[in-house]
Amino acid sequence: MSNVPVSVRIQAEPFDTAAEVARLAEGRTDVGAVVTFTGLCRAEGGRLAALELEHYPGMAEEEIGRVAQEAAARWPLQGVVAIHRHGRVAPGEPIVLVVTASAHRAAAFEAAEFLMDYLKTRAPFWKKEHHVDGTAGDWVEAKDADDKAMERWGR
Amino acid sequence: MSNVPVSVRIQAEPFDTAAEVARLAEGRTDVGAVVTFTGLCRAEGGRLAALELEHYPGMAEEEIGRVAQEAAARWPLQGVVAIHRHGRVAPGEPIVLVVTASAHRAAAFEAAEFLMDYLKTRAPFWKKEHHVDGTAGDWVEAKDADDKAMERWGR
Amino acid sequence: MKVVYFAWVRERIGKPEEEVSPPESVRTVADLAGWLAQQGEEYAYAFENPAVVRAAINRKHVKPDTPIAGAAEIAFFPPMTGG
Amino acid sequence: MKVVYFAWVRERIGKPEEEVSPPESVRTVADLAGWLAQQGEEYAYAFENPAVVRAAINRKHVKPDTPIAGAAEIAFFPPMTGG
Repeated sequence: MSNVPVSVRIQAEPFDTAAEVARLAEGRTDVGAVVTFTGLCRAEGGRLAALELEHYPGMAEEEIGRVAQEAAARWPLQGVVAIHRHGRVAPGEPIVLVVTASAHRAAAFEAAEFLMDYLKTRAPFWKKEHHVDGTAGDWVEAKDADDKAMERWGR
Repeated sequence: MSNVPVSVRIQAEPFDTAAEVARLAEGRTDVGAVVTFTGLCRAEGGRLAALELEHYPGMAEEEIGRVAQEAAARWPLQGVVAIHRHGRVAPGEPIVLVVTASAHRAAAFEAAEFLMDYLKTRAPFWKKEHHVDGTAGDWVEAKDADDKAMERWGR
Repeated sequence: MKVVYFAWVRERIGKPEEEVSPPESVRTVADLAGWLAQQGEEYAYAFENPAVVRAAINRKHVKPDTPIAGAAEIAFFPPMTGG
Repeated sequence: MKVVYFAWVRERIGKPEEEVSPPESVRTVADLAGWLAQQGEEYAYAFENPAVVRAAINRKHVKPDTPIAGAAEIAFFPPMTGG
Protein backbone atom coordinates (compact mmCIF):
# COMPACT_ATOMS: atom_id res chain seq x y z
CA MET A 1 0.00 0.00 0.00
CA SER A 2 1.27 3.43 -0.90
CA ASN A 3 0.95 6.53 1.27
CA VAL A 4 -0.90 8.33 -1.49
CA PRO A 5 -4.34 9.61 -0.44
CA VAL A 6 -6.83 7.45 -2.32
CA SER A 7 -10.56 8.11 -2.10
CA VAL A 8 -12.99 5.64 -3.69
CA ARG A 9 -16.74 6.11 -3.44
CA ILE A 10 -19.76 4.34 -4.87
CA GLN A 11 -22.85 6.49 -4.49
CA ALA A 12 -26.29 7.25 -5.92
CA GLU A 13 -25.84 11.01 -5.55
CA PRO A 14 -24.15 13.30 -8.09
CA PHE A 15 -20.66 14.51 -7.19
CA ASP A 16 -18.95 17.89 -7.01
CA THR A 17 -15.85 17.81 -9.20
CA ALA A 18 -14.48 21.11 -7.87
CA ALA A 19 -14.70 19.85 -4.28
CA GLU A 20 -12.87 16.64 -5.22
CA VAL A 21 -10.08 18.56 -6.94
CA ALA A 22 -9.79 20.85 -3.91
CA ARG A 23 -9.55 17.75 -1.70
CA LEU A 24 -6.38 16.73 -3.56
CA ALA A 25 -4.69 20.05 -4.26
CA GLU A 26 -5.87 22.67 -1.78
CA GLY A 27 -3.33 23.83 0.77
CA ARG A 28 -0.53 22.01 -1.04
CA THR A 29 2.31 23.59 -2.99
CA ASP A 30 3.86 20.43 -4.42
CA VAL A 31 1.10 19.49 -6.87
CA GLY A 32 1.94 20.52 -10.42
CA ALA A 33 -0.78 18.75 -12.39
CA VAL A 34 -4.39 17.74 -11.78
CA VAL A 35 -6.32 15.74 -14.37
CA THR A 36 -10.05 15.10 -14.08
CA PHE A 37 -12.16 12.79 -16.18
CA THR A 38 -15.93 13.04 -16.02
CA GLY A 39 -18.07 10.46 -17.81
CA LEU A 40 -21.61 11.59 -18.57
CA CYS A 41 -24.82 9.89 -19.62
CA ARG A 42 -25.61 10.55 -23.29
CA ALA A 43 -29.15 10.70 -24.69
CA GLU A 44 -28.04 8.66 -27.75
CA GLY A 45 -29.83 10.94 -30.17
CA GLY A 46 -32.85 11.43 -27.91
CA ARG A 47 -33.63 7.72 -27.67
CA LEU A 48 -32.58 7.39 -24.02
CA ALA A 49 -34.59 8.56 -21.00
CA ALA A 50 -32.03 7.26 -18.51
CA LEU A 51 -29.37 4.72 -17.78
CA GLU A 52 -29.85 2.40 -14.83
CA LEU A 53 -26.54 1.44 -13.25
CA GLU A 54 -26.50 -1.85 -11.38
CA HIS A 55 -23.43 -2.67 -9.31
CA TYR A 56 -22.02 -5.37 -7.06
CA PRO A 57 -21.98 -3.69 -3.64
CA GLY A 58 -18.78 -4.34 -1.76
CA MET A 59 -16.89 -5.68 -4.75
CA ALA A 60 -17.24 -2.35 -6.61
CA GLU A 61 -15.49 -0.43 -3.82
CA GLU A 62 -12.87 -3.12 -3.26
CA GLU A 63 -12.03 -3.59 -6.92
CA ILE A 64 -11.75 0.13 -7.70
CA GLY A 65 -9.74 0.57 -4.51
CA ARG A 66 -7.33 -2.16 -5.65
CA VAL A 67 -6.75 -0.53 -9.01
CA ALA A 68 -6.40 2.95 -7.51
CA GLN A 69 -3.66 1.56 -5.27
CA GLU A 70 -2.08 -0.04 -8.33
CA ALA A 71 -2.11 3.32 -10.13
CA ALA A 72 -0.53 4.94 -7.08
CA ALA A 73 2.22 2.29 -7.09
CA ARG A 74 2.80 2.62 -10.83
CA TRP A 75 2.92 6.43 -11.20
CA PRO A 76 4.30 9.11 -8.84
CA LEU A 77 0.88 10.34 -7.75
CA GLN A 78 0.02 12.69 -4.92
CA GLY A 79 -3.64 11.74 -4.76
CA VAL A 80 -6.40 9.78 -6.49
CA VAL A 81 -10.19 10.15 -6.38
CA ALA A 82 -12.54 7.70 -8.08
CA ILE A 83 -16.32 8.08 -7.75
CA HIS A 84 -18.85 5.90 -9.55
CA ARG A 85 -22.59 6.42 -9.32
CA HIS A 86 -25.22 3.71 -9.28
CA GLY A 87 -28.98 3.81 -9.80
CA ARG A 88 -30.83 5.87 -12.37
CA VAL A 89 -28.88 8.58 -14.21
CA ALA A 90 -30.47 10.96 -16.74
CA PRO A 91 -28.81 12.20 -19.96
CA GLY A 92 -26.45 15.08 -19.22
CA GLU A 93 -25.77 13.84 -15.69
CA PRO A 94 -22.33 12.63 -14.60
CA ILE A 95 -21.75 8.91 -14.00
CA VAL A 96 -18.10 8.62 -13.11
CA LEU A 97 -15.29 10.88 -11.92
CA VAL A 98 -11.58 10.21 -11.78
CA VAL A 99 -9.13 12.80 -10.43
CA THR A 100 -5.36 12.35 -10.34
CA ALA A 101 -2.75 14.72 -8.91
CA SER A 102 0.99 14.59 -9.52
CA ALA A 103 4.02 16.84 -9.65
CA HIS A 104 4.17 16.27 -13.42
CA ARG A 105 1.54 16.10 -16.13
CA ALA A 106 2.46 12.80 -17.84
CA ALA A 107 1.86 10.80 -14.64
CA ALA A 108 -1.46 12.54 -13.96
CA PHE A 109 -2.70 11.94 -17.53
CA GLU A 110 -1.54 8.31 -17.75
CA ALA A 111 -2.93 7.34 -14.35
CA ALA A 112 -6.31 8.89 -15.17
CA GLU A 113 -6.50 7.01 -18.47
CA PHE A 114 -5.45 3.77 -16.79
CA LEU A 115 -8.15 4.18 -14.13
CA MET A 116 -10.82 4.88 -16.72
CA ASP A 117 -9.78 1.95 -18.93
CA TYR A 118 -9.94 -0.20 -15.83
CA LEU A 119 -13.32 1.10 -14.71
CA LYS A 120 -14.81 0.40 -18.14
CA THR A 121 -13.77 -3.24 -18.23
CA ARG A 122 -13.25 -4.55 -14.70
CA ALA A 123 -15.37 -2.58 -12.24
CA PRO A 124 -18.57 -4.54 -11.48
CA PHE A 125 -21.13 -2.14 -12.97
CA TRP A 126 -23.73 -2.84 -15.63
CA LYS A 127 -25.75 -0.28 -17.59
CA LYS A 128 -29.33 -0.83 -18.68
CA GLU A 129 -31.04 1.54 -21.09
CA HIS A 130 -34.45 3.05 -20.42
CA HIS A 131 -36.20 4.50 -23.46
CA VAL A 132 -38.10 7.77 -23.67
CA ASP A 133 -41.26 5.83 -24.57
CA GLY A 134 -41.21 4.29 -21.09
CA THR A 135 -40.00 0.84 -22.14
CA ALA A 136 -36.98 -0.83 -20.63
CA GLY A 137 -34.27 -1.22 -23.23
CA ASP A 138 -31.34 -3.60 -23.47
CA TRP A 139 -28.35 -4.01 -21.24
CA VAL A 140 -25.47 -2.09 -22.78
CA GLU A 141 -23.03 -4.47 -24.46
CA ALA A 142 -19.36 -4.45 -23.55
CA LYS A 143 -17.12 -3.04 -26.27
CA ASP A 144 -14.09 -4.77 -27.75
CA ALA A 145 -12.47 -1.32 -27.96
CA ASP A 146 -12.62 -1.07 -24.16
CA ASP A 147 -10.92 -4.44 -23.72
CA LYS A 148 -8.23 -3.38 -26.18
CA ALA A 149 -7.72 -0.10 -24.32
CA MET A 150 -7.23 -2.07 -21.10
CA GLU A 151 -4.71 -4.42 -22.67
CA ARG A 152 -2.23 -1.64 -23.39
CA TRP A 153 -1.50 -1.41 -19.65
CA GLY A 154 -0.15 -4.96 -19.68
CA ARG A 155 -2.60 -6.38 -17.19
CA MET B 1 -12.22 26.04 -39.22
CA SER B 2 -14.38 23.55 -37.39
CA ASN B 3 -17.76 24.34 -35.85
CA VAL B 4 -16.53 23.18 -32.46
CA PRO B 5 -16.85 25.82 -29.73
CA VAL B 6 -13.28 26.87 -28.92
CA SER B 7 -12.56 29.34 -26.13
CA VAL B 8 -8.99 30.61 -25.67
CA ARG B 9 -8.15 33.17 -23.02
CA ILE B 10 -4.94 34.76 -21.75
CA GLN B 11 -5.54 36.46 -18.44
CA ALA B 12 -3.89 37.58 -15.20
CA GLU B 13 -6.83 36.42 -13.06
CA PRO B 14 -7.33 32.87 -11.73
CA PHE B 15 -9.96 30.77 -13.48
CA ASP B 16 -12.97 28.75 -12.35
CA THR B 17 -12.60 25.20 -13.65
CA ALA B 18 -16.16 24.20 -12.76
CA ALA B 19 -17.57 27.16 -14.72
CA GLU B 20 -15.46 26.24 -17.75
CA VAL B 21 -16.63 22.62 -17.66
CA ALA B 22 -20.24 23.82 -17.35
CA ARG B 23 -19.68 26.07 -20.38
CA LEU B 24 -18.91 22.97 -22.48
CA ALA B 25 -21.29 20.38 -21.07
CA GLU B 26 -24.24 22.09 -19.39
CA GLY B 27 -27.58 21.74 -21.12
CA ARG B 28 -26.17 19.18 -23.56
CA THR B 29 -26.99 15.48 -23.66
CA ASP B 30 -24.49 14.39 -26.31
CA VAL B 31 -21.29 14.88 -24.31
CA GLY B 32 -19.97 11.61 -22.92
CA ALA B 33 -16.54 12.62 -21.66
CA VAL B 34 -14.96 15.77 -20.24
CA VAL B 35 -11.25 15.90 -19.44
CA THR B 36 -9.68 18.81 -17.55
CA PHE B 37 -6.01 19.47 -17.03
CA THR B 38 -4.93 22.06 -14.48
CA GLY B 39 -1.28 23.04 -14.21
CA LEU B 40 -0.29 24.57 -10.88
CA CYS B 41 2.69 26.52 -9.59
CA ARG B 42 4.90 24.36 -7.36
CA ALA B 43 6.97 25.75 -4.48
CA GLU B 44 9.92 23.55 -5.52
CA GLY B 45 10.59 22.44 -1.98
CA GLY B 46 9.89 25.85 -0.45
CA ARG B 47 12.51 27.65 -2.58
CA LEU B 48 10.00 29.51 -4.72
CA ALA B 49 7.97 32.57 -3.69
CA ALA B 50 6.32 32.90 -7.09
CA LEU B 51 6.60 32.37 -10.81
CA GLU B 52 6.41 35.38 -13.07
CA LEU B 53 4.87 34.52 -16.41
CA GLU B 54 5.84 36.72 -19.33
CA HIS B 55 3.96 36.31 -22.59
CA TYR B 56 3.81 37.71 -26.11
CA PRO B 57 0.44 39.47 -26.19
CA GLY B 58 -1.49 38.79 -29.35
CA MET B 59 0.69 35.90 -30.44
CA ALA B 60 -0.23 33.88 -27.33
CA GLU B 61 -3.96 34.01 -28.13
CA GLU B 62 -3.45 33.43 -31.84
CA GLU B 63 -1.04 30.52 -31.42
CA ILE B 64 -3.14 28.70 -28.83
CA GLY B 65 -6.23 29.37 -30.94
CA ARG B 66 -4.52 27.80 -33.95
CA VAL B 67 -3.62 24.64 -32.06
CA ALA B 68 -7.07 24.40 -30.44
CA GLN B 69 -8.56 24.48 -33.92
CA GLU B 70 -6.07 21.82 -34.99
CA ALA B 71 -7.14 19.62 -32.06
CA ALA B 72 -10.78 20.14 -33.04
CA ALA B 73 -9.98 19.08 -36.62
CA ARG B 74 -7.97 16.05 -35.47
CA TRP B 75 -10.33 14.59 -32.85
CA PRO B 76 -14.16 14.46 -32.75
CA LEU B 77 -14.48 17.14 -30.07
CA GLN B 78 -17.59 18.95 -28.88
CA GLY B 79 -15.73 21.80 -27.21
CA VAL B 80 -12.31 23.06 -26.16
CA VAL B 81 -11.28 25.58 -23.51
CA ALA B 82 -7.70 26.74 -23.05
CA ILE B 83 -6.83 29.39 -20.46
CA HIS B 84 -3.29 30.51 -19.67
CA ARG B 85 -2.46 33.04 -16.97
CA HIS B 86 0.28 35.64 -17.12
CA GLY B 87 1.89 37.78 -14.43
CA ARG B 88 2.83 36.68 -10.94
CA VAL B 89 1.52 33.31 -9.73
CA ALA B 90 2.12 31.96 -6.22
CA PRO B 91 2.78 28.30 -5.32
CA GLY B 92 -0.48 26.36 -5.16
CA GLU B 93 -2.18 28.66 -7.67
CA PRO B 94 -3.29 27.44 -11.09
CA ILE B 95 -1.38 28.57 -14.19
CA VAL B 96 -3.07 26.79 -17.07
CA LEU B 97 -6.36 25.04 -17.77
CA VAL B 98 -7.33 22.83 -20.69
CA VAL B 99 -10.83 21.34 -20.98
CA THR B 100 -11.92 19.00 -23.77
CA ALA B 101 -15.38 17.51 -24.34
CA SER B 102 -16.23 14.61 -26.64
CA ALA B 103 -18.74 11.81 -27.03
CA HIS B 104 -15.97 9.33 -26.20
CA ARG B 105 -13.14 9.32 -23.68
CA ALA B 106 -10.17 8.51 -25.91
CA ALA B 107 -10.67 11.67 -27.99
CA ALA B 108 -11.09 13.85 -24.91
CA PHE B 109 -7.93 12.45 -23.27
CA GLU B 110 -5.76 12.59 -26.38
CA ALA B 111 -6.82 16.11 -27.35
CA ALA B 112 -6.14 17.39 -23.81
CA GLU B 113 -2.65 15.83 -23.82
CA PHE B 114 -1.94 17.22 -27.28
CA LEU B 115 -2.98 20.71 -26.17
CA MET B 116 -0.82 20.55 -23.06
CA ASP B 117 2.22 19.22 -24.95
CA TYR B 118 1.70 22.07 -27.37
CA LEU B 119 1.32 24.72 -24.69
CA LYS B 120 4.54 23.60 -23.02
CA THR B 121 6.69 23.90 -26.12
CA ARG B 122 5.10 26.34 -28.58
CA ALA B 123 2.93 28.85 -26.73
CA PRO B 124 4.89 32.11 -26.25
CA PHE B 125 5.16 32.13 -22.46
CA TRP B 126 8.28 32.28 -20.32
CA LYS B 127 8.55 31.56 -16.60
CA LYS B 128 10.91 33.40 -14.27
CA GLU B 129 11.47 32.21 -10.72
CA HIS B 130 11.24 34.51 -7.71
CA HIS B 131 12.86 33.17 -4.55
CA VAL B 132 11.48 33.34 -1.04
CA ASP B 133 14.51 35.42 0.00
CA GLY B 134 13.28 38.21 -2.28
CA THR B 135 15.84 37.74 -5.04
CA ALA B 136 14.89 37.20 -8.65
CA GLY B 137 15.86 33.73 -9.77
CA ASP B 138 16.59 32.32 -13.19
CA TRP B 139 14.35 31.94 -16.18
CA VAL B 140 13.03 28.38 -16.22
CA GLU B 141 14.85 26.32 -18.82
CA ALA B 142 12.96 24.45 -21.50
CA LYS B 143 12.98 20.67 -21.05
CA ASP B 144 14.02 18.13 -23.67
CA ALA B 145 11.26 15.89 -22.30
CA ASP B 146 8.68 18.49 -23.33
CA ASP B 147 10.04 18.64 -26.88
CA LYS B 148 9.98 14.84 -27.06
CA ALA B 149 6.37 14.78 -25.80
CA MET B 150 5.42 17.22 -28.57
CA GLU B 151 7.14 15.15 -31.26
CA ARG B 152 4.84 12.19 -30.71
CA TRP B 153 2.00 14.15 -32.33
CA GLY B 154 3.93 14.28 -35.62
CA ARG B 155 4.16 18.06 -35.89
CA MET C 1 -22.62 -21.86 -0.80
CA LYS C 2 -24.03 -18.43 -1.65
CA VAL C 3 -24.36 -17.56 -5.32
CA VAL C 4 -25.21 -14.01 -6.50
CA TYR C 5 -26.27 -12.84 -9.95
CA PHE C 6 -26.16 -9.46 -11.65
CA ALA C 7 -27.63 -7.67 -14.68
CA TRP C 8 -29.10 -9.98 -17.34
CA VAL C 9 -27.81 -13.10 -15.57
CA ARG C 10 -29.94 -12.02 -12.59
CA GLU C 11 -32.93 -11.14 -14.79
CA ARG C 12 -32.82 -14.47 -16.66
CA ILE C 13 -32.53 -16.55 -13.49
CA GLY C 14 -35.17 -14.40 -11.81
CA LYS C 15 -33.46 -13.87 -8.47
CA PRO C 16 -30.50 -11.87 -7.18
CA GLU C 17 -29.01 -14.59 -4.97
CA GLU C 18 -29.52 -18.06 -3.53
CA GLU C 19 -27.91 -20.82 -1.50
CA VAL C 20 -26.85 -23.82 -3.59
CA SER C 21 -25.44 -27.25 -2.70
CA PRO C 22 -23.73 -28.70 -5.76
CA PRO C 23 -22.36 -32.25 -5.63
CA GLU C 24 -18.67 -32.83 -4.85
CA SER C 25 -17.87 -33.38 -8.52
CA VAL C 26 -18.41 -29.62 -9.04
CA ARG C 27 -14.89 -28.34 -8.36
CA THR C 28 -14.35 -25.22 -10.50
CA VAL C 29 -16.21 -22.06 -11.47
CA ALA C 30 -16.87 -23.60 -14.90
CA ASP C 31 -18.19 -26.78 -13.24
CA LEU C 32 -20.56 -24.71 -11.13
CA ALA C 33 -21.84 -22.75 -14.16
CA GLY C 34 -22.39 -26.05 -15.99
CA TRP C 35 -24.23 -27.55 -13.03
CA LEU C 36 -26.39 -24.43 -12.58
CA ALA C 37 -27.29 -24.52 -16.30
CA GLN C 38 -28.98 -27.86 -15.64
CA GLN C 39 -31.18 -26.59 -12.80
CA GLY C 40 -34.01 -25.40 -15.05
CA GLU C 41 -34.93 -23.43 -18.15
CA GLU C 42 -34.15 -20.05 -16.59
CA TYR C 43 -30.65 -21.26 -15.63
CA ALA C 44 -30.08 -22.80 -19.06
CA TYR C 45 -31.00 -19.42 -20.59
CA ALA C 46 -28.65 -17.50 -18.29
CA PHE C 47 -25.72 -19.80 -19.08
CA GLU C 48 -26.58 -20.52 -22.73
CA ASN C 49 -23.27 -18.96 -23.77
CA PRO C 50 -21.01 -19.81 -20.82
CA ALA C 51 -17.95 -18.11 -22.37
CA VAL C 52 -19.68 -14.74 -21.97
CA VAL C 53 -20.55 -15.06 -18.28
CA ARG C 54 -17.90 -13.72 -15.88
CA ALA C 55 -17.38 -14.79 -12.28
CA ALA C 56 -16.03 -13.53 -8.97
CA ILE C 57 -15.23 -15.45 -5.80
CA ASN C 58 -15.40 -13.51 -2.56
CA ARG C 59 -15.58 -10.28 -4.60
CA LYS C 60 -12.50 -10.90 -6.73
CA HIS C 61 -12.50 -11.65 -10.45
CA VAL C 62 -11.68 -15.31 -11.19
CA LYS C 63 -11.18 -17.48 -14.26
CA PRO C 64 -13.39 -20.47 -15.18
CA ASP C 65 -10.78 -23.01 -13.97
CA THR C 66 -10.57 -21.49 -10.47
CA PRO C 67 -11.49 -24.01 -7.71
CA ILE C 68 -14.58 -23.07 -5.71
CA ALA C 69 -13.57 -24.93 -2.55
CA GLY C 70 -13.95 -22.66 0.49
CA ALA C 71 -15.75 -19.90 -1.43
CA ALA C 72 -18.18 -17.92 0.74
CA GLU C 73 -19.77 -16.05 -2.17
CA ILE C 74 -19.63 -16.76 -5.89
CA ALA C 75 -20.97 -14.20 -8.36
CA PHE C 76 -21.95 -14.61 -12.02
CA PHE C 77 -22.46 -11.62 -14.27
CA PRO C 78 -22.15 -10.34 -17.87
CA PRO C 79 -19.10 -8.43 -19.12
CA MET C 80 -18.96 -5.16 -17.19
CA THR C 81 -20.09 -1.88 -18.71
CA GLY C 82 -19.32 0.70 -16.05
CA GLY C 83 -17.39 3.92 -16.44
CA MET D 1 11.01 47.25 -39.09
CA LYS D 2 9.75 46.60 -35.55
CA VAL D 3 11.68 44.09 -33.46
CA VAL D 4 10.37 42.81 -30.10
CA TYR D 5 12.20 40.83 -27.42
CA PHE D 6 10.99 38.58 -24.61
CA ALA D 7 12.29 36.98 -21.39
CA TRP D 8 16.09 36.88 -21.09
CA VAL D 9 16.58 38.14 -24.64
CA ARG D 10 14.67 41.26 -23.57
CA GLU D 11 16.57 41.51 -20.29
CA ARG D 12 19.97 41.20 -21.94
CA ILE D 13 19.23 43.77 -24.64
CA GLY D 14 17.64 46.02 -22.06
CA LYS D 15 14.51 47.00 -23.96
CA PRO D 16 11.27 45.26 -24.99
CA GLU D 17 11.12 46.56 -28.56
CA GLU D 18 12.69 48.93 -31.07
CA GLU D 19 12.65 50.03 -34.69
CA VAL D 20 15.66 48.81 -36.67
CA SER D 21 16.86 49.47 -40.22
CA PRO D 22 19.22 46.68 -41.25
CA PRO D 23 21.05 46.90 -44.59
CA GLU D 24 19.63 45.13 -47.65
CA SER D 25 22.10 42.27 -47.26
CA VAL D 26 20.10 41.15 -44.18
CA ARG D 27 17.54 38.87 -45.81
CA THR D 28 16.64 36.13 -43.34
CA VAL D 29 15.81 35.79 -39.64
CA ALA D 30 19.31 34.37 -39.08
CA ASP D 31 20.85 37.32 -40.95
CA LEU D 32 18.91 39.73 -38.73
CA ALA D 33 20.01 37.96 -35.54
CA GLY D 34 23.63 38.07 -36.76
CA TRP D 35 23.37 41.77 -37.64
CA LEU D 36 21.75 42.60 -34.27
CA ALA D 37 24.54 40.71 -32.46
CA GLN D 38 26.98 43.31 -33.87
CA GLN D 39 25.04 46.33 -32.55
CA GLY D 40 26.69 46.38 -29.11
CA GLU D 41 27.72 44.31 -26.11
CA GLU D 42 24.16 43.81 -24.88
CA TYR D 43 23.10 42.45 -28.31
CA ALA D 44 26.19 40.24 -28.55
CA TYR D 45 25.23 38.80 -25.12
CA ALA D 46 21.59 38.18 -26.14
CA PHE D 47 22.62 36.36 -29.33
CA GLU D 48 25.79 34.70 -27.99
CA ASN D 49 24.22 31.30 -28.72
CA PRO D 50 22.08 32.03 -31.78
CA ALA D 51 20.88 28.41 -32.08
CA VAL D 52 18.95 28.85 -28.81
CA VAL D 53 17.09 32.02 -29.74
CA ARG D 54 13.69 31.45 -31.40
CA ALA D 55 11.89 33.85 -33.69
CA ALA D 56 8.42 34.80 -34.87
CA ILE D 57 7.35 36.99 -37.78
CA ASN D 58 4.00 38.70 -37.49
CA ARG D 59 3.20 36.48 -34.47
CA LYS D 60 3.91 33.14 -36.15
CA HIS D 61 6.85 30.86 -35.37
CA VAL D 62 9.49 30.91 -38.11
CA LYS D 63 12.77 29.15 -38.83
CA PRO D 64 16.17 30.91 -39.13
CA ASP D 65 16.17 30.71 -42.92
CA THR D 66 12.79 32.48 -43.28
CA PRO D 67 13.02 35.71 -45.33
CA ILE D 68 12.18 38.87 -43.40
CA ALA D 69 11.01 40.91 -46.40
CA GLY D 70 7.65 42.52 -45.67
CA ALA D 71 7.67 41.62 -41.97
CA ALA D 72 5.79 44.11 -39.82
CA GLU D 73 6.99 42.67 -36.49
CA ILE D 74 9.86 40.28 -35.80
CA ALA D 75 10.20 38.73 -32.32
CA PHE D 76 13.21 37.06 -30.70
CA PHE D 77 12.85 34.98 -27.56
CA PRO D 78 14.21 31.94 -25.65
CA PRO D 79 12.63 28.47 -25.91
CA MET D 80 9.14 28.71 -24.45
CA THR D 81 8.34 27.46 -20.95
CA GLY D 82 4.60 27.96 -20.60
CA GLY D 83 2.02 25.44 -19.56
